Amino acid sequence: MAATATGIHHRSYTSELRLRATKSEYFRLALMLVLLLVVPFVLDNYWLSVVNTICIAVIGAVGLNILVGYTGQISLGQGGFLAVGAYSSAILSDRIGLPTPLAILFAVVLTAVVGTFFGLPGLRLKGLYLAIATLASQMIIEFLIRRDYGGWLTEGAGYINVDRLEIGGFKIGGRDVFETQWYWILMVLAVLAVITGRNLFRTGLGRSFMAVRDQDIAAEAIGVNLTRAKLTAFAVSSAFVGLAGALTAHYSEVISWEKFTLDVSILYLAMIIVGGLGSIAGAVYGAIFMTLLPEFIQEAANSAESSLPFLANQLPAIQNALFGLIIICFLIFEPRGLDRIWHRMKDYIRFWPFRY
Amino acid sequence: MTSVPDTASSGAAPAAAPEGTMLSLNNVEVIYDDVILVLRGLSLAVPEGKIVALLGSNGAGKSTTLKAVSGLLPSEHGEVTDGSVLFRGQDITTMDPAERVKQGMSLCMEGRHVFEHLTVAENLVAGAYTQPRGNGAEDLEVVYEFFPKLADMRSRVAGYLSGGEQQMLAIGRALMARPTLLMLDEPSLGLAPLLVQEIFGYIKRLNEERGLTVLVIEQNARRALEVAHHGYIMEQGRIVLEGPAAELRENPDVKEFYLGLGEEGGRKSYRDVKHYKRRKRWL
Amino acid sequence: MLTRAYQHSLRGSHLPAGQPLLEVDAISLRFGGVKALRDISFTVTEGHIHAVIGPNGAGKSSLLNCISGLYHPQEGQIRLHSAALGADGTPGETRTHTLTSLPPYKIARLGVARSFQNIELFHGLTVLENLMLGRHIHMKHSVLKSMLWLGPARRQEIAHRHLVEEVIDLLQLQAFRGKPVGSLAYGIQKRVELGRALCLQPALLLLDEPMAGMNAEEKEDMARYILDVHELASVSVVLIEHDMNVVMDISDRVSVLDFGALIADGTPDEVKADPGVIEAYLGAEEEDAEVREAVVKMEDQIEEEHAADRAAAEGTEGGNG
Amino acid sequence: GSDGGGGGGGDDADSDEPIPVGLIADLTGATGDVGTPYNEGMLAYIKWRNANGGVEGREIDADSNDYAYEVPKAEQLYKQYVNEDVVAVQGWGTGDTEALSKAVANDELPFMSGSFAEPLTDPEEAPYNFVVAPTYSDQMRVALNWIAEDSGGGAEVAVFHHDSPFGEAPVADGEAWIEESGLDLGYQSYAMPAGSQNYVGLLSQAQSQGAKYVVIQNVASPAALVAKDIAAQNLDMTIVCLNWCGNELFIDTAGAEAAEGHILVQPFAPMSAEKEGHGVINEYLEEQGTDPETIGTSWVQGWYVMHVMAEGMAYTISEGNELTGPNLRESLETMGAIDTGGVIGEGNIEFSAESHRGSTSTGIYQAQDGEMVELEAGATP
Amino acid sequence: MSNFINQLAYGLADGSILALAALGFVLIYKATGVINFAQGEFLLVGAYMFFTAFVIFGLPLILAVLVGVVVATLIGVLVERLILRPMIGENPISIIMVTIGLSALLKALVQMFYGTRPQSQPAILPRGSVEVLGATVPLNRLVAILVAAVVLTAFTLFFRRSRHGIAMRAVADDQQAAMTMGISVRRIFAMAWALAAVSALIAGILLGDISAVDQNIASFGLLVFPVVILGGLDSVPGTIVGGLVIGLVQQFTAGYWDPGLATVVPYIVLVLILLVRPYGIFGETRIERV
Ligand SMILES: Nc1ncnc2c1ncn2[C@@H]1O[C@H](COP(=O)(O)OP(=O)(O)OP(=O)(O)O)[C@@H](O)[C@H]1O
Ligand SMILES: Nc1ncnc2c1ncn2[C@@H]1O[C@H](COP(=O)(O)OP(=O)(O)OP(=O)(O)O)[C@@H](O)[C@H]1O
Ligand SMILES: [Mg+2]
Ligand SMILES: [Mg+2]
Repeated sequence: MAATATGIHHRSYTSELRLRATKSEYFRLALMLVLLLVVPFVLDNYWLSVVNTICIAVIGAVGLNILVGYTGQISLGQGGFLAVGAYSSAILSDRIGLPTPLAILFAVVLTAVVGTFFGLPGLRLKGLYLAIATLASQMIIEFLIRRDYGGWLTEGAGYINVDRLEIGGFKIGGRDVFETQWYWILMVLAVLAVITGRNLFRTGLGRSFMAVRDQDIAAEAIGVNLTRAKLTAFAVSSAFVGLAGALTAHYSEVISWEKFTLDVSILYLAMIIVGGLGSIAGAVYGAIFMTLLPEFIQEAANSAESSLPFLANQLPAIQNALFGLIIICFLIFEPRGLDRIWHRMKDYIRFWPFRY
Repeated sequence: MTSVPDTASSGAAPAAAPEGTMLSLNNVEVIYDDVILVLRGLSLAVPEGKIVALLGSNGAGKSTTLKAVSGLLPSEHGEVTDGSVLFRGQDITTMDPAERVKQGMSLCMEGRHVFEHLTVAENLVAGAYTQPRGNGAEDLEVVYEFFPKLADMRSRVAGYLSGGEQQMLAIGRALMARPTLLMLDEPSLGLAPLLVQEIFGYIKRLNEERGLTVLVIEQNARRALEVAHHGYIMEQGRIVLEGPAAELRENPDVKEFYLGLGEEGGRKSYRDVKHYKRRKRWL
Repeated sequence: MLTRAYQHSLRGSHLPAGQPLLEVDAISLRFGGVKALRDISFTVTEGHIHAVIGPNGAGKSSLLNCISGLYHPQEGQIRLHSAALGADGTPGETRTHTLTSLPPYKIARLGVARSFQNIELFHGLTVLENLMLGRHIHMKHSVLKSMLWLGPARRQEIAHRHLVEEVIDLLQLQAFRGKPVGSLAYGIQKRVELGRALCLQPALLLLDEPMAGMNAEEKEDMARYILDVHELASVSVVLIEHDMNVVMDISDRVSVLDFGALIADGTPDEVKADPGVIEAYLGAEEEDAEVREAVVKMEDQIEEEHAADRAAAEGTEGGNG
Repeated sequence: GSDGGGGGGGDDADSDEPIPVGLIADLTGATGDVGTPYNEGMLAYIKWRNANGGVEGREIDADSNDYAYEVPKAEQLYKQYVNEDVVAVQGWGTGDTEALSKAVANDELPFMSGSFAEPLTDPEEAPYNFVVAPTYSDQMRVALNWIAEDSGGGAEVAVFHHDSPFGEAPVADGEAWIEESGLDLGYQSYAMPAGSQNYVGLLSQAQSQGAKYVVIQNVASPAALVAKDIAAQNLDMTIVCLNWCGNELFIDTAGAEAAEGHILVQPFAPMSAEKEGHGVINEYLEEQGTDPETIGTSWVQGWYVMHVMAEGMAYTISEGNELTGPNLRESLETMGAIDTGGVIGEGNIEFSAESHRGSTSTGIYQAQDGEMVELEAGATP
Repeated sequence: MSNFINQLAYGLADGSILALAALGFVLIYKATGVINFAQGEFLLVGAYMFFTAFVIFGLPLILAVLVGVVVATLIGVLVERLILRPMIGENPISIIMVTIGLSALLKALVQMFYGTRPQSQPAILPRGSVEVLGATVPLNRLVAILVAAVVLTAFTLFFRRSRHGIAMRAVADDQQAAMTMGISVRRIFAMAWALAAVSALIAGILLGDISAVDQNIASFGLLVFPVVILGGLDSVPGTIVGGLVIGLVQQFTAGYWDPGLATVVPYIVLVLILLVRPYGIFGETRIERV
């Protein structure tokens, strides 16, 4: 029985297939909901902007995890795909004049198409060879938007200013309400991304992705069309990433090539690894962790500055060193990420006080 | 025959191993992933110059026992949390696995584990890593002599060999280290009957001619108990039965569950087994 | 005989028993200089358990790989026959598919399911998920519906769950349903692999050493599972196995390979007596004289024990479905 | 950030609160070699100013953080500063300046940076950006004028530029300038691949073009590599470095020998040029016990960019206005010239409501014996 | 013609240094299956170690190189011991991430001690140039090619001749099985990292001399990827071929085409090659048989 460990007996498949079963799970859900609802009322604009950044990162990380964590196709091209989403949505809405939601939708589709195209090498390449091939897609896309041949992207400016978001007559307001209004949009989208991501992996399609990851020969032998599964994974993943990119464009209101460098690809990879590969919840934890970590390090550095003034000159380097060190230590401590830590904690509490 | 009751084995630890014991495990407890308790106070002894068979159903912890002896547990998130492993009287519970090989023990792992990208010859050379160069060439010939098939395939890439060919290679490779204690984890897995017969013959020969001590895990209990001097039977991480091989062969439970024989010692046709048997447990 | 009534048939073929199901026609397979298969021909009959035996490296697994499309023989053809199900439930028009020109996943879609010599399960997934993956070819996979979950996707999951649960029942995997397969004992994994293949509702089941690494008792279980599948669902099976007792006991026909060539093909008794086979493979191994004698006694004893266990099992196991 | 120590005697009617300013600096990123001294110069100026009466008696409270040349991080920092109610922001690179130009307009926060791109001078485009030095384009124009004069006409010019909008910023304007002012110069541009270990490929292309002059719009390290390659190839070419490579780092990295004779267009006078405006810096350095020799051009840049902003603040307060972003912007546009003692170009920085171009004049230097030697003090296009 | 020779010489020199940098990368991959994203930072650290010994401590050249080698070895071993060993047996992606963390750490450490300003270091390779078929080929590039050739040959021989070569490959294939052969996985790992650090040190010294001792050296590390993929992730001869190909392709792109393209052309070449040979030119095919 799926849930023997928790001592639950399901009376129907419907109930077993539910994501949540126990009281405590429902309790946690309720707690989460309340948390999400009160956030804009307790945080100031700055921290709200951090939360908004996290929401976008969640969408992108869920997308990347679909590809890397669930389908086993390592991608270093995240930055490039974010750029495709961001540029296409910005151009479609501001220059071509499509209504923004439609522009975002098109951007999502376009990114899925581009992602699928760059996924083609994945049909022949395995593992790290594929990872490096996606690195090539990152470099090529980055080059194209940086070079901006003939100003086809930015009309020579090198960057694109994006108009303030307007959806069917509703326009995001000024400084005071900007973050709050964006929060509602981004939070809802992030939650939707998480839910659809979760759903995907309780159905046959998602399972076939995981089958490709675990044992591609056996997957073929049970009738999974590898080509289709891999390309679908690239498309679905890129669609999420494209959404994150488009939202980046409209939320930050200006885009330039420097926002979509390899560092961004690596940051996203860090999110899903630190969060937990092959886990939607992991992508969420990772997005939160990797966004907050520099904030906390900076806070710590700022408070250290007054107490240790002689370190002042070294602080930026120390912050970077600390960042590297924390990632290393974290992965040594738990290579399988935050999601795993969370499960271990739950197990520990469940079995307490027994050790086994 | 000595039948060890379940609690007694985890109770008092045999203090010092008797004279002539090459390997002994005392009350060994192994945990995987900090939570999965697999060996629950296991004790066994392998006398010098003898062949010992370790039998038990799937998941009893046989392979885990060998991993504990050869020090492979840490690489699988496993850990010996209690008890000790003594090799020639020396405590090796926490010794580096490579060091153990230098001390003279050699393990042929379950599931073959050949070096896929190396050729057959390179696999064998890797097996002689701890040996001075001179020995390698000599031993190579011995192995080829025993497995002529390997000699034909010496420059083939091991990963493409058939299952049984890989098994031969794995056994040959283990011998290249010139062990004094050879541990074999299901050596007959996937081997054709003729070859199984030969391998056990060879084990016996090595034992008789060179005094090699052997600890063998085997599902083909009949074969194993034929060549072994002594046998242990494991269930759920404990030794539940032990004794001289000849005695074990006569034990009705062993007959039924490991030899596939009835009380009377006859084998029945698989076609005639009408029902799944509920496994009889000693525990 | 088991009496339990199954809702679903695990058999994916509608050919009448006794018809040729799979024809291996003069195939040869080479890897560089290695001749893995040389001009092999034989026919698998619908409703048979067809064993393939031979020394190590004889080409048995390669043969299976050719059938399931993972290897492509340089010469020869492999043909699979299928029959459409007529309106009245009787076999209709037959069709022939040339497997040698199809990719593996299409062959799987024709109902050729298999297990592997070195268990190839999806180790990150649970038993249930592995088995559900066996249903892959019977399910529809729409991205949007999957992500939305409500409605069609969920109904489909539940519909296929019913058959999977039957397989779980049949193979007695109830206790492992939610466990990740990676952490299961070897024997159970083998059983899950069989289950995954069964969930495909195979027309032809290919098993590569399903009993390797098992003790006598587990082998008996496994043999029984295979026979059940065969007897209850009339699934045709191609079986590779080194344990001669198993092969001789349960197979209808045996093909023997040596050095890539077919050296014998016939009923178990014919093959067993073939001097070429004895020399190449079996060795002069005398059957235990006592074996057959004990059979009758065993049966009674087991019958009793089983009845008792069943009673006990019913008390502890709460199935859900 | 620098914490405001003791309070100075405030004579302002409204407030004697410290003035919060946000600094976005590259200390550890790709341009950390110049970003660090630039930031240090700014912080030094603030320290000096606070110690010397502050801005009309009010201290400047700077929050300075590293963004490692990563634009998303710069945006994050900017939001943090907005939240801290800063009245102005000092940025750094082209990327962050572009990324923030719209936000600072929305939030009405005057913004200066080390990016001197032409579009930033247009208040229509970027109403809150102020470009303190002559733009890259103006520097390019000055460079081309100088080349035309030095060669006596008829020379070929190769422009080597960083392969990005930053690098390309002055390229088209340069070409237009040749046309416009009827200079007799050939002109061709080449993108410099990042991370290259030699520029012999570009040089050979420049050679086939017949170029005797190479204008470089890039940072010091790659420019120095070009100088080394020219020396190794015994080519007869003169480099004209604009702004970010027109500094002592270029000379040090290339080595005095390879740098000899090359031209540096640098709007901010280095300490060695001994302008009047260096006096305060020398005073300050003496107090701190720092050797002026170790002070680079970027440090001086930082100091005087901060100076311009501080003067704007002082003017706002002295006019009796509340120190807010819009008021600061208005002050900068209307206050008239800000004197830099000859350090920036010919010395005066002046903005207007029509143009946020602070100056069009720049110094021209030549590398001689490892030093920057002034050829011309206030060259204008 | 002379121009061509010139480009060739520069391309080969860059290519040889790339091959050296890639060598360390391949050694680590070969023995431990780890993709080392910190390879660029290894070059950086190498260059600064040598700078410290040579300029700051004023040691004679040979001694400075030796000190550099010792320190590099030490760093390699330490990195293995403290960071990679606890990760043995983990998912390769997690290990990649650890090396990314390591790269951030190493770079930050260099910044802490040396700042971000380029350091001036007196020339160590001869500065003049020789005329070859009308081309002015600088001596320092020729020496760089020579040094790289010697080091690469030495490494190749070491792996051919010594049983460490086989042991290394065995470890890469199956760590557990290697342990049962008495091969000390830890020692092999430490050796791989130490050798990688040493080859990075040599590449770093060469790079520092021909360009500058500054942070940009680290970005050279990224080019290692096209190099190793081209040659095959696990092939020592492959690094040489890959290094030279990438070096020349870049050089000729810059010399005869659009110089800006030189940054992406390696990646385009890489994708093209992978489409024809999915495991690079000399890479080992992953064995998948069932
Ligand atoms: N690395 C591991 N992590 C977690 N659990 C493990 C691990 N290895 C083995 N186990 C568990 O330990 C138990 C004993 O495993 P072991 O492999 O020792 O059994 P065995 O007696 O060798 O069985 P078999 O006959 O199938 O080889 C099994 O239940 C198995 O699931
Ligand atoms: N992909 C491959 N590449 C090269 N050689 C192969 C490949 N697959 C199989 N072979 C070779 O073909 C021969 C037949 O192998 P196969 O696996 O079919 O044998 P088998 O009969 O299944 O043996 P076993 O009983 O040992 O599993 C062997 O010699 C093997 O080395
Ligand atoms: Mg085992
Ligand atoms: Mg086989």
